[in-house]
Amino acid sequence: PSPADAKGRFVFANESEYDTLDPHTVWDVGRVAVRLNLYDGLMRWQNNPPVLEHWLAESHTLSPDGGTYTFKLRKNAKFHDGTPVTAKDVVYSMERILALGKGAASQFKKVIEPGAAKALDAHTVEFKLKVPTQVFLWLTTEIHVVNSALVQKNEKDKDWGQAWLSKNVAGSGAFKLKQFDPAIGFVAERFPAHFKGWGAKYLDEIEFRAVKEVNTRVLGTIKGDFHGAGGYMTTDQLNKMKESGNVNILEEESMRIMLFFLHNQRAPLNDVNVRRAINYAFDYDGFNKNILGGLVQRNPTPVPGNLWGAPKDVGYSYDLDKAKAELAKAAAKIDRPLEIVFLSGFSQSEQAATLMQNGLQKVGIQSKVVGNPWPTVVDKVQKPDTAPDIVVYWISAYYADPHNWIGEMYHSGQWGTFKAASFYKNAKVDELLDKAMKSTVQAERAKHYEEAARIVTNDAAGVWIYNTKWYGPYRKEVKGISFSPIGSAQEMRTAWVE
Amino acid sequence: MPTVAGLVAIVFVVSHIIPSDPAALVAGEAATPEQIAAVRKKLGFDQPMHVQLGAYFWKLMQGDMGNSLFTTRPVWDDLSGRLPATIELTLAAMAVSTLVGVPLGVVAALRRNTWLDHAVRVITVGGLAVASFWLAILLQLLFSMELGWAPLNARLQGFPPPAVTGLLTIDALIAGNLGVLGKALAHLALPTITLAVPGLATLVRFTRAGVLDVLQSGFVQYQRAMGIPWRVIVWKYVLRNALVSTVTQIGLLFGILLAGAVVVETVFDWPGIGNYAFNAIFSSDYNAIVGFTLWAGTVFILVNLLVDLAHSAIDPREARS
Amino acid sequence: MPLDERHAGDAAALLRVRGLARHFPIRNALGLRRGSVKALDDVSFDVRPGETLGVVGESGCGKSTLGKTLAGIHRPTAGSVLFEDAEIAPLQGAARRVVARRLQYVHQDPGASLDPRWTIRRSLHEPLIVHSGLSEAEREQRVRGILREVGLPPDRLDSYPHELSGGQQRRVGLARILTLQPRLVVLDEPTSGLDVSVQATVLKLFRSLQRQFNLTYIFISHDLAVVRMMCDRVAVMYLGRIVELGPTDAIFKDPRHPYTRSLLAAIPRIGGPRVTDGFVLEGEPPSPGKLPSGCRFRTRCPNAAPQCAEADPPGRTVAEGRVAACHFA
Amino acid sequence: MAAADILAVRDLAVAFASDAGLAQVLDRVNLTIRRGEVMGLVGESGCGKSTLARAVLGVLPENAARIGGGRVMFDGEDLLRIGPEEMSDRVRGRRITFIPQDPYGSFNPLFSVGDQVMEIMRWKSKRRPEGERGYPRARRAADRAEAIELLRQVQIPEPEAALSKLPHEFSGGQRQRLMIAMALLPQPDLIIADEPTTALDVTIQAQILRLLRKLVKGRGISVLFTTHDMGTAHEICDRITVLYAGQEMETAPVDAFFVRPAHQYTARLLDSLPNPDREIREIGGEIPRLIDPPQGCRFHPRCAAATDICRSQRPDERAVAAGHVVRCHHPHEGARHAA
Amino acid sequence: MKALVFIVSRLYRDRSAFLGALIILALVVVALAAPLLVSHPDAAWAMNPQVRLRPPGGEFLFGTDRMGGDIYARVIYGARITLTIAVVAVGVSLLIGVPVGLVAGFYGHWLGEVLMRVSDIFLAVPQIVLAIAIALTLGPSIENVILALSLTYWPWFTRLVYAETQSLKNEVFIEAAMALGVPPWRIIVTHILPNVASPIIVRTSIGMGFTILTAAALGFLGLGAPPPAPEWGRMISESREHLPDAWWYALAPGLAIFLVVMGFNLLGDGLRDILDPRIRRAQHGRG
Ligand SMILES: Nc1ncnc2c1ncn2[C@@H]1O[C@H](COP(=O)(O)OP(=O)(O)OP(=O)(O)O)[C@@H](O)[C@H]1O
Ligand SMILES: Nc1ncnc2c1ncn2[C@@H]1O[C@H](COP(=O)(O)OP(=O)(O)OP(=O)(O)O)[C@@H](O)[C@H]1O
Ligand SMILES: [Mg+2]
Ligand SMILES: [Mg+2]
Repeated sequence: PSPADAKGRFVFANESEYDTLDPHTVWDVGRVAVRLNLYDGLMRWQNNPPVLEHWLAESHTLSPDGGTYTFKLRKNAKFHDGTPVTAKDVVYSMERILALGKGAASQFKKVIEPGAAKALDAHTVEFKLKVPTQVFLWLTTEIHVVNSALVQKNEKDKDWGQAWLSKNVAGSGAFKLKQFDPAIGFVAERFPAHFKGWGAKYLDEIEFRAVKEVNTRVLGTIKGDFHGAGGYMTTDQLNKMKESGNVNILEEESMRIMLFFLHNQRAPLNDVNVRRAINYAFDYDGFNKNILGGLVQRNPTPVPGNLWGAPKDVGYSYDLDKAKAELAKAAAKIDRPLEIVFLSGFSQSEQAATLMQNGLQKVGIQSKVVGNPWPTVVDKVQKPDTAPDIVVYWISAYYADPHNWIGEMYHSGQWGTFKAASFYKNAKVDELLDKAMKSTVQAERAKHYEEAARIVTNDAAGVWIYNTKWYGPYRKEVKGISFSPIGSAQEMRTAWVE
Repeated sequence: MPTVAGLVAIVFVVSHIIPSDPAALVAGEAATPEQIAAVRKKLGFDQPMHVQLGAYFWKLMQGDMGNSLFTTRPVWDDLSGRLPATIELTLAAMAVSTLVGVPLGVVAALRRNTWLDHAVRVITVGGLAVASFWLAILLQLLFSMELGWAPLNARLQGFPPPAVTGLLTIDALIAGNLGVLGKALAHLALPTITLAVPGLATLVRFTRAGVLDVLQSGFVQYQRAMGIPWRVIVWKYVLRNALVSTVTQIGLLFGILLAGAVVVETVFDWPGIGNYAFNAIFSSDYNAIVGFTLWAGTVFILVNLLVDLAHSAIDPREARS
Repeated sequence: MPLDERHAGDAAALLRVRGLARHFPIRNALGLRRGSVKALDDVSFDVRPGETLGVVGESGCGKSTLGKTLAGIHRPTAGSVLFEDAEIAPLQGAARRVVARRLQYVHQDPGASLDPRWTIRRSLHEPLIVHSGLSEAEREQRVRGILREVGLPPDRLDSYPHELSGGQQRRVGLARILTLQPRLVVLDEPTSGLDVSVQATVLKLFRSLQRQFNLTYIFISHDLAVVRMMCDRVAVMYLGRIVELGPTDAIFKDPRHPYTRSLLAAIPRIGGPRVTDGFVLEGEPPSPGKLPSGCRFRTRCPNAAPQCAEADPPGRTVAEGRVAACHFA
Repeated sequence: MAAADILAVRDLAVAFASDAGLAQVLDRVNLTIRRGEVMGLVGESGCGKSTLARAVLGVLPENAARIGGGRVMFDGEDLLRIGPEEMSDRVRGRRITFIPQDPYGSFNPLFSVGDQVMEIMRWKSKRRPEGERGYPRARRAADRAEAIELLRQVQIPEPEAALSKLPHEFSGGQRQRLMIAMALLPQPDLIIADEPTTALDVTIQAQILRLLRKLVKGRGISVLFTTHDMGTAHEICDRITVLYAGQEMETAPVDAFFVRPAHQYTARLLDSLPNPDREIREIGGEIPRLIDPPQGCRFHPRCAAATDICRSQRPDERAVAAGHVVRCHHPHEGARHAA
Repeated sequence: MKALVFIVSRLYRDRSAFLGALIILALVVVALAAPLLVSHPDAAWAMNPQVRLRPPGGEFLFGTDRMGGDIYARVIYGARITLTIAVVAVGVSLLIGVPVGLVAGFYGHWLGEVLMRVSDIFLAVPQIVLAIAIALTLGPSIENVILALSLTYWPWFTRLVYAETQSLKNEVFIEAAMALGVPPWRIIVTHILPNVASPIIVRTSIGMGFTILTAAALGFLGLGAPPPAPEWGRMISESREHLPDAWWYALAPGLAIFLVVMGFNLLGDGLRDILDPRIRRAQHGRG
């Protein structure tokens, strides 16, 4: 009997391993199921388009200067061991994130310092920011609250319980850990006392397993070994699952964009005509429609098309004549092969790079394709000297605000992070982005972002290819899946198996 | 042991000049350069290489291989957690290679230049020429995707029986869980075959050559001249002599299998140390890379010690000198 | 007073060997030294110009080691070797190689001393290339001359060693050494493995070459009959020692050392009664790694007395030109 | 074949196939061994001594050797007509045993001497009933006792302990003694000893020869003893047959062989032995290639007395004295005088 | 020359070795004549996403890959890469390994010890593991694959040459040359080297096969020549995402690897039989 046979039990085949259960040391999609199901944050993104909802926090206030956030906690939230979730746990969790310096910490550190979080009473927490910013509110989703007493009991050598929490859970999430093996995955059972309460139908047990091979995920889902599967799949694979009659493919707009970063500071790419030529030389349809089988949406600007703040009617198309014309206008001479870096192990990124090379070849630009593992890429793009000419990867939704994309990618103050690998600098754009961040009125912000995006696009700062569509294969008997681009539908609280 | 130390030193140096920055990885995806620099200092990456190496050896002597930069757990734990998977796979492959390869080699030698010998030769030449990852794909295509007889990959779907030895098949037997045993075997089948093929081919060749060699020797001629039955000569006397060189080969085979494991485990997503090493390399995870090499080197050397023991079991001359 | 053999000797000697020793380390499985094989232990003798000195003894007694140590293939552990009045024992490298020209060692199977991949011509030219400044044509002339002397047709020059018979290979091996015009040649078991008929041919060749080139031979052999026929004097070795040394006739007629006696007794005498019906030396020589105390031969000696276990008998002059190492000789 | 003969080889021809062609290694060879005698088979390297010995044992290499005719009459039975299974089971190791040349290589280094001795007893002991498969305890014990007794007779020190030792723990001489014991254990009628002392030193060789001769004579066993060493042959043999290039040349009692050789070849061979009393005499010429051997008497290209008939016709057997047979058209002077 | 004629004539007699030689000859011919064998010079690099993943037949003999490249053309051009890697890597290994083995084997003092220890270290760990580490350190490219393979393969030659040299050193003819007063370097160059040539040749042939397999494995793991280079291992790796539907994707490159490696192995085996000094010595006997 397959493990999925048991009623009320849900098995998910994840593309990557759950090598740690610590919610504070990672901030990725691969291990999001741990954070969404076993832990709760102060806030949580829900639905699509995503809305920031109060979660462990009941409400929050912002000081008039925009520098102090005060959260009121719910009173009914309990950890898995029955102790109530209190303000000191929140403070501990914040301090822990900052102390460990991993996962979302790098973002937190830009806005808050250790010791800036205070428990005003058992259910009130105050955060004093370094600088007034809205980014903090979006980040509060990552303040997964851990049971401070329990963790402190298991601390070793002042490690903030790191060793223990990598294998154990001290959370309040909707599911409670039953079994964990870093090489296999985890099993968790329903936590009946979860503060959100439960609907009429629910899952008794969830199992998230690492199944790295896409074919196994496909076949296993068809056969019923799994109820759902993650990871990128090709049209063929999705079709095969659909044709089996057992699987529904959920389709959602997502907010993960793929683009080539062009090194705006290095000749010949510092010439806007050259950059435009490159933009005209990429076969967008060939890639999006043929190679990816139309599973993605053309996204010609640095803001996901399904988010506010994305300008319409701008961008480039595949046109070799225009590319040649731009090259003719260019002042810079292309006297060396350009280096196109892709992420080794990610075949889409590799295919995009080779297709780019193919296009460049056709307009007479020589290039060589190089694969680098992600850590190498992160390392290289920190400095303008080492950053590659062209590099292709994705920018995912860490939070659903244009700042996540255009703000962090093209503001010159952001140089040194992997999102700003273009080393783009334009005073006007900097100004617009700063204005957008100061404002709290969405319509106004949208206007600034749109304008900035137009300029960036016109400057051909990068080559924007697509915005991901999310396809979730789920067995027909699975119901109640709720999707948010941040979390990829791995929050199982609302789901059930018929 | 000096070999292992030298090995660690070489791999340490090689892995530490990888031009990517693990500090960046540790610091997190959106870390600022200052944060990364701090991490680098904390991990000692700013020190000269020989200082880092010395520190590593110092910790190693205290039984500390450092933490994996990627999984954040101690490399020792990571490796020991994954070792059983590799051991199970390698042992299975070794068993298949030996149990099939040795008799095949003997028979081929005895039936020299017959169709059987030629058939065996085709198998061995082919077995040594086939790329394991390609063979793996062919096997997956045929047995998993087409026929559906064996799982595509992984070690077991779901959680294993309570760990006693860490070898799933054995643990399942101990737990009396035949269902899991069957599944574990099914998962084991394709990677084992893939991994065993080159080793099997090597063993067949060596056994065949060894038996032919021994058949030429004076004592075989003597026993034949004394009218000892041929079957007794072959299966009692010749085989043991041929095994002396074959056993050495089995020891070397372990190296082949370990090397194969890196590729085969990657293809079959087998949660062993080969797979771990591959991922570690891709994430520039120094401690994990060096740790793996150290383990592989040590295991390899240990196995060769075992081989020496086996040698003295077969060859009493060694035991008495 | 007995004459101390170490300091006396023939003033005209071509080669003077004193206290020569060569030990080989015995190593255990870990490569650590566990002891040593005294393959050659305190050996002294002289070789006169133009003579043939026979060296006989059982397998493993150190005959080859003696030859190879003299020829510089092994470095002596101790002792002195005066060749043409020059000390050569401590020489090494290039300095030693110069001596090689005049003092040559012929392996038991000279055919095997030819590189199997080289033509005979190339092998014969090699020593001349190394040791002489002769032009190619001059070398060729010299080579052809020598080849004639050893009785091989020049058309053999383009053959490979495996294309020659055993006897022919030995001729080539000798020719190769003779191109250098040595004074002293150590012949190590030069007839072992040969059929009697071939052996006769080879021995004859040695004789004629000796006359022709005025050679001095050290003739190592375990075949007493051959030694008796070829040698002027004989040294009998037992476990790394010379136990008896003297003129061939004298030794064969009147062996003084019990080992020599046993050895001679064991040789079949064709046409007479079976020697094995008479006296037979019992036991086997001990391993050279584990020598008995005192006299090395006492474990097999028919005359062994208690004093033999205590003192190792030194070589003594027992008659005119004869030395024996036995308490009772 | 006379009743007094245990073995009579008649016109045996053996050839070996090789890359270069078919080598005529034995050319219609005749050889007779009487009951209880030690028959020496001498000749130079490559003349076919081992081949003849192996042909008698029926262990010629199957893939290369071709038997071109003749008979090997053993105790009235033609061994060439017996199938390989039966030969192995009934004759080899039981009625005809073997002492090899190389006592070092003929022991399996991985098994104790006892294992290897008892393996022979298990299959070849006189106590073994026809077709017995197992090895009953009682017989094993009796066989073992017998083996120990024999080891004592071949002067192996502490024979019981010796059985559990490994071959390499024995010296060469001791190993050859063990081989002799193993050849004697089945109480055979004939022992074939192929150069059993070549690998040994003179003093050891003398010990072995004496021992072997004593034991076989005491038991009345016949021996075919091959050697290329005339001295050895002289020591051990009652009669000698000399082989040249695959043809037997002369057979004579040991004294007559050395004192009054009748064949040109034998005489020249003995002449070439080292002798301090006279100059070295060589035979001259070389041993012929067996792939394309000389017609007639194979010695004729090297024979001073050769005439046309020698070149065309192989001489018949000719008795020059009692038990002294020669195959030569022009027997040696000395022999004729004596005859 | 004589030796070459001998080898060729013997090869001709050994059917399987002859087959191996033919395969390798075919590989060389394909590699050299690649431009003549494909429809147009860029066929191996052309990408037409519109015709991606077409099964074999018609226009595309072996089908097309995920970028719409012609697998046939890519396999043909892949032969060039494979041959280059194998020849250069094994060549470099020879250049390092043989002299080191000769020196260590002949002199055998501390220098030899040290050299052998170093090569032992390389041999203690599976080649592919070290090769992966090195290839990754240097970044994926053909040159680096070659470098990684050379750096890890030379100890095999060292070991072999070392062992052969050591046993040759005890051969009578080497001892004899020493006794003749021939200087050591001359002995190494004129006697030892030619006599270790046979095992080196055999090892080279087998090493080619082995190197091709390892290089393909590196390519498979994404550490080989970067895309769009038509590298066989990489092509197989690409195919995995498209199985089982695009069953043809891995077929041609896999078969190509298989055949070529088999060719080298067969040839190596054949050469071993022909050149093995033991066998030869036995054939020629003592005299
Ligand atoms: N290179 C070596 N290393 C170690 N031991 C050696 C070496 N050469 C010789 N011996 C030992 O030294 C002793 C004398 O050997 P040597 O070869 O001189 O004897 P031999 O008298 O020539 O014997 P044979 O008649 O067998 O040739 C033997 O015990 C031998 O094992
Ligand atoms: N298996 C074989 N294949 C081919 N030729 C063989 C084989 N065995 C022996 N010969 C040849 O047969 C001839 C006789 O060999 P045999 O061994 O009988 O000689 P032998 O008299 O015993 O010589 P030795 O004294 O060297 O032992 C030789 O020329 C030998 O080369
Ligand atoms: Mg010697
Ligand atoms: Mg023989």
